[in-house]
Amino acid sequence: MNKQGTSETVISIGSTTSLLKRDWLPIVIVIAAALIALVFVGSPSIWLTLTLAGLAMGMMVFIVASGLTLVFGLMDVLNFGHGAFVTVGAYLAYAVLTMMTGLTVADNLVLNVLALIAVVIVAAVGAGFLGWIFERIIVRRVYGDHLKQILITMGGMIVIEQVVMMIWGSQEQLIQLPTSLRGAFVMGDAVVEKYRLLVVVFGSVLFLAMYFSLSHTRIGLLIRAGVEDAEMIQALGYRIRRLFVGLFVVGSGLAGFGGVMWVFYRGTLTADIGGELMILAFIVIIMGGLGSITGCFISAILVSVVANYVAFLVPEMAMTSTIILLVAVISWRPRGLFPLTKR
Amino acid sequence: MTQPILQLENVHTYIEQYHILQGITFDVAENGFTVIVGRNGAGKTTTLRTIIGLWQAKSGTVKLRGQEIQDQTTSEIARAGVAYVPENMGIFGDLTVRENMILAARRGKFDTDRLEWIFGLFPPIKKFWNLAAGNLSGGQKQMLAIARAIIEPSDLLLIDEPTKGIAPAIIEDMIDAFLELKRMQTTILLVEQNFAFAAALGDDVVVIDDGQVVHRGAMETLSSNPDLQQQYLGLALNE
Amino acid sequence: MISSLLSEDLPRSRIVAFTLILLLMAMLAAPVAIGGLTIMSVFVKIAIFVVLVGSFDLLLGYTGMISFAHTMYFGIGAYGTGIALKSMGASWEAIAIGFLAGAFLSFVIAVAVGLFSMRTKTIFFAMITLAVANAFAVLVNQFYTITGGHDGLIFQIPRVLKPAFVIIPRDVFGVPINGTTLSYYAILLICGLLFLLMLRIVNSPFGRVLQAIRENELRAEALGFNVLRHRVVVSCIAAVLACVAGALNALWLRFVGPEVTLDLQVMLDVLLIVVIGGMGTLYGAIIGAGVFVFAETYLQGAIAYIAPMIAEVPVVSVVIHPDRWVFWLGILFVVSVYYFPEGIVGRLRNRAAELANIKK
Amino acid sequence: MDSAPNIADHYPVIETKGLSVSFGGHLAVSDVSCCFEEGTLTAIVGPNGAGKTTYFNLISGQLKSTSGQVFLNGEEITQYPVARRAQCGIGRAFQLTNLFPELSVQENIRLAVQSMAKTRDSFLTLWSSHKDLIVKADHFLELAGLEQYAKANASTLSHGNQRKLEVAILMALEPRVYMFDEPTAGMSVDEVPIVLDLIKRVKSEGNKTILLVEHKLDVIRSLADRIVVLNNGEVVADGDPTTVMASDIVREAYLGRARQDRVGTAK
Amino acid sequence: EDSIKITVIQDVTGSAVLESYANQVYRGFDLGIQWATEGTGKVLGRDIEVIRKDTTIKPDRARALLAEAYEDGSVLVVGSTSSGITKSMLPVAQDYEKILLVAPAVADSITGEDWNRFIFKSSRNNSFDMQAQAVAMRLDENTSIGIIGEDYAFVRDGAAALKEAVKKYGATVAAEEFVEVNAADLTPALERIAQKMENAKGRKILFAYFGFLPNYMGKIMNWGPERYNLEPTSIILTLPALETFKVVPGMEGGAFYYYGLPKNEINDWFVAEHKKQFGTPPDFFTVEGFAAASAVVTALKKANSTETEDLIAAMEGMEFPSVRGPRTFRAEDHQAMMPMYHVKLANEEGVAWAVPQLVRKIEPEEFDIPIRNER
Ligand SMILES: Nc1ncnc2c1ncn2[C@@H]1O[C@H](COP(=O)(O)OP(=O)(O)OP(=O)(O)O)[C@@H](O)[C@H]1O
Ligand SMILES: Nc1ncnc2c1ncn2[C@@H]1O[C@H](COP(=O)(O)OP(=O)(O)OP(=O)(O)O)[C@@H](O)[C@H]1O
Ligand SMILES: [Mg+2]
Ligand SMILES: [Mg+2]
Repeated sequence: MNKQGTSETVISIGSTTSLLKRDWLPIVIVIAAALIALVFVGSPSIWLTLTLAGLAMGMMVFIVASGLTLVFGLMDVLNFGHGAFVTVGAYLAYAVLTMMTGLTVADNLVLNVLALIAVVIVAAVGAGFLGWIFERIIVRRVYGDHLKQILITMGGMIVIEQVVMMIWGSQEQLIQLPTSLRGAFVMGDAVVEKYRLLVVVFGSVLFLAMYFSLSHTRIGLLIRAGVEDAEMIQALGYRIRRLFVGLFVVGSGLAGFGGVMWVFYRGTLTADIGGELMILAFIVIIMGGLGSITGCFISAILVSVVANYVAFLVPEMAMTSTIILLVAVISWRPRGLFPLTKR
Repeated sequence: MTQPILQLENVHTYIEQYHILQGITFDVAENGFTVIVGRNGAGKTTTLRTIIGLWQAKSGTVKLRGQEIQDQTTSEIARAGVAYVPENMGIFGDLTVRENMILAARRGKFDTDRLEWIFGLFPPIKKFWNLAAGNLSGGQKQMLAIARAIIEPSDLLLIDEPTKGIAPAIIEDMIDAFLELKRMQTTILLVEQNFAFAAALGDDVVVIDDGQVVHRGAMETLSSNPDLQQQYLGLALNE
Repeated sequence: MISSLLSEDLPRSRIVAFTLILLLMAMLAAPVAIGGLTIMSVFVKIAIFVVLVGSFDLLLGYTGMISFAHTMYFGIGAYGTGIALKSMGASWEAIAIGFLAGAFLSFVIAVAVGLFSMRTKTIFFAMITLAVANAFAVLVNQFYTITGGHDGLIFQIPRVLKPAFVIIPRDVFGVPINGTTLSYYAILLICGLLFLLMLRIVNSPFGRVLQAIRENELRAEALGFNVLRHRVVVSCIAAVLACVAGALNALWLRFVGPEVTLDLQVMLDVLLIVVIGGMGTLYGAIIGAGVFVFAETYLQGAIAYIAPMIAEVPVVSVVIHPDRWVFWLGILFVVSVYYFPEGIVGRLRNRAAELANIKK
Repeated sequence: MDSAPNIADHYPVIETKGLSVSFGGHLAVSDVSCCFEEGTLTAIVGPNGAGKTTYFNLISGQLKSTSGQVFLNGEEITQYPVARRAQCGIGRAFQLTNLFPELSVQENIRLAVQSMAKTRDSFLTLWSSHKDLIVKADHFLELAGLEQYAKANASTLSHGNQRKLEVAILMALEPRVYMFDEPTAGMSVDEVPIVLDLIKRVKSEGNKTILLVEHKLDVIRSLADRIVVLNNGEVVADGDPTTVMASDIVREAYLGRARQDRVGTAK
Repeated sequence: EDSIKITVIQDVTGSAVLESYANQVYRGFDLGIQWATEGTGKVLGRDIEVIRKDTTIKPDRARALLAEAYEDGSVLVVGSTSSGITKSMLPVAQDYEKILLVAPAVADSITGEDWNRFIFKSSRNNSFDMQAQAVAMRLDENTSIGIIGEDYAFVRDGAAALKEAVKKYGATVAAEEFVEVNAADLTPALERIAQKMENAKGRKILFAYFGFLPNYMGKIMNWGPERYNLEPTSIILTLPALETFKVVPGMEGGAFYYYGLPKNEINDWFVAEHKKQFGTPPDFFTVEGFAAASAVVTALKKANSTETEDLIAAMEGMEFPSVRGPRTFRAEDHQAMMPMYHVKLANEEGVAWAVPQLVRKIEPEEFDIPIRNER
C-alpha cells in the first residue's frame, strides 16, 4: 500500500457531505416565502412583526417536536403519548415556580432567567424519568408495530393525564412568567415579546446542540440502523436496547422542556395542554423528513411563518394553509424536505 | 491438541413450537476453517443464529473458549469476538456504505490499512462509498456484508453462504481473503452450498440434516469420496 | 347455508361463535325483554360500530393502510343526513338526499385520498390523513351556520321512527313498542346485512389481493395487480360504509355533533376496538365493539359502585373514583395491547387451532 | 416510429432499444439494444454490479429508464406501469426473495394464478368457489416440491425453500417471458436440479422466452442457447455459449484470470 | 312518602376544563337546595333526592341518561354545561314530555329554534353578556369597535349580538376578526384589526371575546394595542379569567358575577358557606348551579305538585331567587331574565386576580333579549 492511496482514503472516509454539497433549497424556499409575503403585506413593520412572531412560534413548535423527531423520526416509535410529557413538563414548571416565587417575582433579568433555566431542568429531568418508566412499561413491547404503538401510547397518555388531574386537580391554573420576561420590546413600529425572543434563543441553542450531537456521534446512525435491522446491530456488538431507552428518555425530557416553553406562552394550564401542539408537531416532522433535525427545524419555522402570513393576508385560509403546505411539500419530496430514511 | 474455540454440545433450538435443532454437537478448532453443509431447511442457518444468540437454545451448551455463552445476549457474544455475516446480509439499506462500515468499526475509526485491503478485495465498496447501501446490487451487498464482518479483527467469524450471487472472479478473491484471514489467526465457521468453494477452503466439515449432525470429519475425506457425498449431500459432485 | 351467508369465514372458535350468538340474541330480545333507551342505545352503538370498525378494518387489517380520516366519512354521512333533515324537514326524501350527498362526497374524498396514498409511505399517509381529518373538523366548526359548529345540530326524523308513533302501547309487554323500537330493529338489520357484505368482500378474490398488498405491495404489483386501483376501490368501499354508519347514527340520535363523529377520540375508539377484537378478522369488530361499548357504558357505574367501599383509603380512593374512570379506560388500552396482541378473536382462534392440533 | 417493420411482420418477443438508466451520473445500464426471440433461453452474465438486475427492472417496469425503449412483440411498453406489463405476459422472479411473508405458501402461489384469471378482482364471489384456480395453484406447489409447506407462512421457510417458492410463483403466472434472477443462489446442491428441471420444462414448451441471470457456470452451460455479457452496464459480448465463454473479455471481466474452472463448477 | 327525584346531568369527565365546571355546578346545586329548603332538604314535605349523572361529553350517552332519568321517575332534570350535549338532549325531553331545566349551557338556539315547551333555561345567554358589555363600553357616535374572537358559533353569535346592541348608541363596528379555535398566535389578526381601524374616528375599542383560548388578554397586551390607541376590553365571567386580566387595570366591562359584587343576604350566605365548605370563593358555574336549584325548589313549591304540566304552568313567568338577585322565566321562551353588572377592574395588593369594582348594576328590565322560538 502506498502512502498516497492511504491519505486519499482518509479524506474520502472522513466527513460525508461538505457544506457546499448540502441541500440548501428548502432554506431558500423559506426565505423566498418571507420575501414574497413582504410584497403582499406591504408594510415592513407589520411584516417584521408577523415574521418575528412566526419565527418564535416555529421555535416553540420545534422545541415541542424535537423530542418527537428522536422518538418518532429516528426510533420509529409513533408516540402518541408524547403530549403527556409536554403536560408533565408544564405541570412541573408550575409546581417549581410556585415553590420559588422569590426568584421569579424579583425584577432582575439574570435571576429570572436562572429561575427559568432551573424550571426547564427540573421539568426535563422529571419528564425524562417518566419517559424511562414509560419506555419500560409501555413502549418496550411494541417496537416495530406502529398500530400498537399508537394505541398503547395513547393509553399511556390517558393514564398520565389522569394522574396529573389526580395530583393537581382539573381546574385551569394560571402560570406567570418571571417578572422581567413579561412585556415586549418595541422596535420602531414592530413589536417583539421578550419571551418570544427568549424562545428563539432557546430553540436555536437546542437545534445546534442536537445537530452537533447527532452529526458528530454515531448515535443517529446506530438508531437508524437498529430500527432497520435490530438483530444485525446487536450482532455488531451494540446494546441497542440501552440506546433506545436512552433516546426515549432524552426525547421525553425534550418534551418536558417543550412543555415549559409552551405553558409560559399559553399562560394557563390544564391536563390536556400537551395534546394541543401534537398534530402540528407530527406535521412538522413528516414535512421535515423523518429523523432529520434540520428538516424538523426548517419546517417548524416554515409552517409557522407561512401560517402567520396567510392569517394576515387571507384569514379564511389560515387553517388550511398548513395542510396545503404539507401536501405540497410531500408531493414535491415524498419523503420530506431532508429525507434521511426510506421509511 | 489445543482446546477448540467453539463447542456445541447437544444443542436443541425451538422456533415457536417447532423443534428445529435436535441435538447438534460439534467443535470448531482454533484457527481452523470449518464448513457446514446440508440441504435447504436442514438447520444450518439456525445453528449459526443459535451460536450468535439470535435464537435461544432450549437445552445444550454453546461454549466459546470454554465459556458457556448460550445464555448471553447477542451483543455480548459479538463483543466477545464473534463476527457474523447473516444469510440475508443484514445490510442497513438507509445508511450509506461508509456508514455501514463505520458501525462495524467499533471504535468509530477505520484502520486504514485494513480498509485498503478490503477496498482491494471488493472494489465496489470503494466505488460506492457514499451510496445508500440499499441501492447496491445483490452481489455488492454481499460483499459489503463480508467487508463489515472483517473490518475489525475477530476471533471467530460466522459466515452464512457468502458466495450466493457472487460472480466467479470475486469468489476467487474471496478465497484468497479467507485464506488470509485464516493466516491472521481468525477462526472461520462457514455455511456453504457451493461445494467447490467449501472444499477449496475447509479443513473440517459438518453435515447437518433435519436438525442433526449426520457427519463430521476432515474436508479431505468428504471431498475425495463420491460415495460419502452421495450419502450426505444427495449428489455426487465429482462424477 | 349459514356457511355461505358468512362467506365460509366461520368464527373458527367455539367461544367466539357462542359469544356472537349470545350477543345477537340479546340484541334481538332487548327492546321487549328489558326495554328502555339505555340498553337499546348500547346495542345500536355496537351495531353501528361494527360497520364503522369493520369498514376501517378493510383498510387497516386487510389492506394495511392506517387512515385517521375514517371517522371523517362517518361524520360526513351523519352530517349529510342531519343537515338535509334540518333544512328539508323530516321526510324520507331528505334522508335519501342527505345520505346520497354524503356518500358522494365521501366517495370523492376517498378517491383523492386513495390516489394520494400511492405517493407516500404508510406512516406518512397516516399522518396526512390525521391532518386532513383535523382540518375537516375545523371546517365543520367554522361553517357553523350550516353544521351547527361546535354545538352540533338537532333535527326531526320521520314520525314512523319516533316514540310518538306507538305500535303496541306500554301496557301490553310493560315496555312500549313504538317508532324507536322500529328504528332499532331497522338499524340492526341494516348493520347485519352490511356486516355480511363485508365478510363477503374480504373472502372474495378481491379481498385476497388486498391482503397481498398489505404483505408486499411491490410484489403484488409485479404479479400484475394494480395496487393503486385496489387501494382506491377499497378506500371508497370503506368510506361509503362508514358513511352509512354515520347516517344511521344520526337517525338514531337525531343529533349530529363533532363529539360523536369527527373527534379524534372517536377515531381512537375505533382503533382500539379493531385491536381489542383482532385486526384482519371482521368478527373482531363485533367482539371488540361489544367489549368497548359495554366498558364505556358501564365502567363508570361499576367504579361508582366500588368507590364508596374504599372511600376511606387514602390513595386508592383517588384512583378508584368515578370521575377517574377514564384512567381505567387508559389502562384498558395498555392491557389490551399487552395481553391480546392478536386481539381477542385472534387469540381465541389460535387457541382453538392449537386444541384441534392436539386432538389430531 | 423509426423501426421499420421487420420482414414478414416478425417481431422479437422482447426488444430493448438504446435502453439506459443512470443514478446520479452513474450509468447502471448503458445503451443496451437487444432482441430476445421466442423459444430461446438467454443467459445474462456479468460481474457484480454489471447492471443485470437493473436491466431486468427496466424490462419488467420496476425502474423507469432514463432513455431508450422496451418493446413486447413490437408494441412499445416503455411507459406501461409494472402491473400492466405483468398482465401483458412479462413475469419475473426476484434476486432478493420477495414474497408475501405472512401468507401461506399456497396462498402465495394462488395469488399468482389468480392474477392471470378473469375473476381476479371479483368482489362478491367467494374465493373458495374458484376451484380451478386452486387446483392450478396446487399443481405448481407440487412442481416446486413445496407440498409439505403448503400451509406454512412463507416467512418461516428456510432461505433455499423461499428461493424455490419465488420460482414457483413465476411459474404460476405462466407468462410469455420468464425472467429469472439467480434462481439457484443459496440452493443446496441436490435441490438445484429441481429448479433446473422446472426451467427446462418451460423451455421445452417451445413458445416461451426465457431470460436468466446466473453466476453458476454449469447451470449456464446446461441451459443457455445464447449468452449476453454485461459489464458496467454495457453489452460486451453476445453470442452462443461456447464462443462467448471462451472470449478474452469474459475471462478478464468475469471469470477471473486463471482459475475459472476451479470455481462455480464441481470440477 | 317517596322522595322527589331530581337528576343533574353534567359533562364531568372527558375534558379537564369541563370537569372543573361540572364540579362547580354540583356544588352550587347542593348549596342552592340547602339554601332554598333552609337546610331541610325537603320540599312539599318530601325529601329531595339529587341524582348525579355524567355524560362523559358523549351525546349518545347524554340522551340515554336523560331517558333513564325520566324512566326512573325524576320529576325534572337539570343539565348541562356543553351546549352541544344539551342540544342533543332537547328532543328526549319532548319525547318523554318531562321538563329539562337547562343550566349552565348558553347557546341561543336552546331557547330559539331548537326549543320545545319542556325546556326551561335558568342560565344566561349571549345577549345578556353583550348588552351589558355595550353598556360598559360607554359608547357614543364617536366610538368604533374592533372585535377579535374565535371562529365558532358561541363567539360568532356573541359578536352578532354585540353588533345589534351597539346600534342604539350609534357606535360602529369597524373590524371583526375571528381566529381558528385554539389558534396559538393572535398577532396576524390583531395586525389586521389595527390596519382596518387605522382611520376609524374617535375612541377605538378592541373587544376580545374568547371561549377556549386562555390568557388572550395577556397576548393582546404583549402585542401592544396602545400603539394604535386601541382600548382592550372583554366580558368578565370567571375567576381564572380575572387572573389574566391583571394586565388591564382600569378596564371597564360587563360582568356576570364576582363574589364581591352582589350586595344581598343570599350572596353573603352563599359566599360564606362556600368558603367554609371549600375554602375558596365561589365562581361562575357555582352560581349557575345555585340558580338552577333555586328554580327547582321554587317551582315545586309554587306548583305544589310534581306533575309536569303543573310545573310548566307554575314556571312560566315565575320569579326565583338567586345570589345575583331574582331571575324570572319569561313565558314566551322560558329564558330566565336576570341582571348583569358594569364593572371597572382594579389590582389589589395580595389578590391573585383583578378585582371588579361595581360601576352599576344593570337590571333585567334594561335588557332587550330577542325571542327566537316559534311558539
Ligand atoms: N421463523 C421461523 N419459523 C418457523 N420455522 C422456521 C423459521 N425459520 C426457519 N424455520 C424452519 O427451520 C428449518 C431450518 O431452517 P434454516 O434456515 O436453519 O435452514 P438452512 O439449513 O439454513 O436452509 P437453507 O440452506 O435453505 O438456508 C426450516 O425447515 C425452516 O422452515
Ligand atoms: N437506485 C440506485 N441508485 C444508485 N445506484 C444504483 C441503484 N440501483 C442500482 N445501482 C447501481 O447500479 C449497478 C448495477 O446494479 P445491478 O443490481 O443491476 O447489478 P447486477 O448486475 O444485478 O449485479 P449482481 O450480480 O451483484 O446482482 C450497481 O453498481 C448498483 O450499485
Ligand atoms: Mg440457511
Ligand atoms: Mg443482480
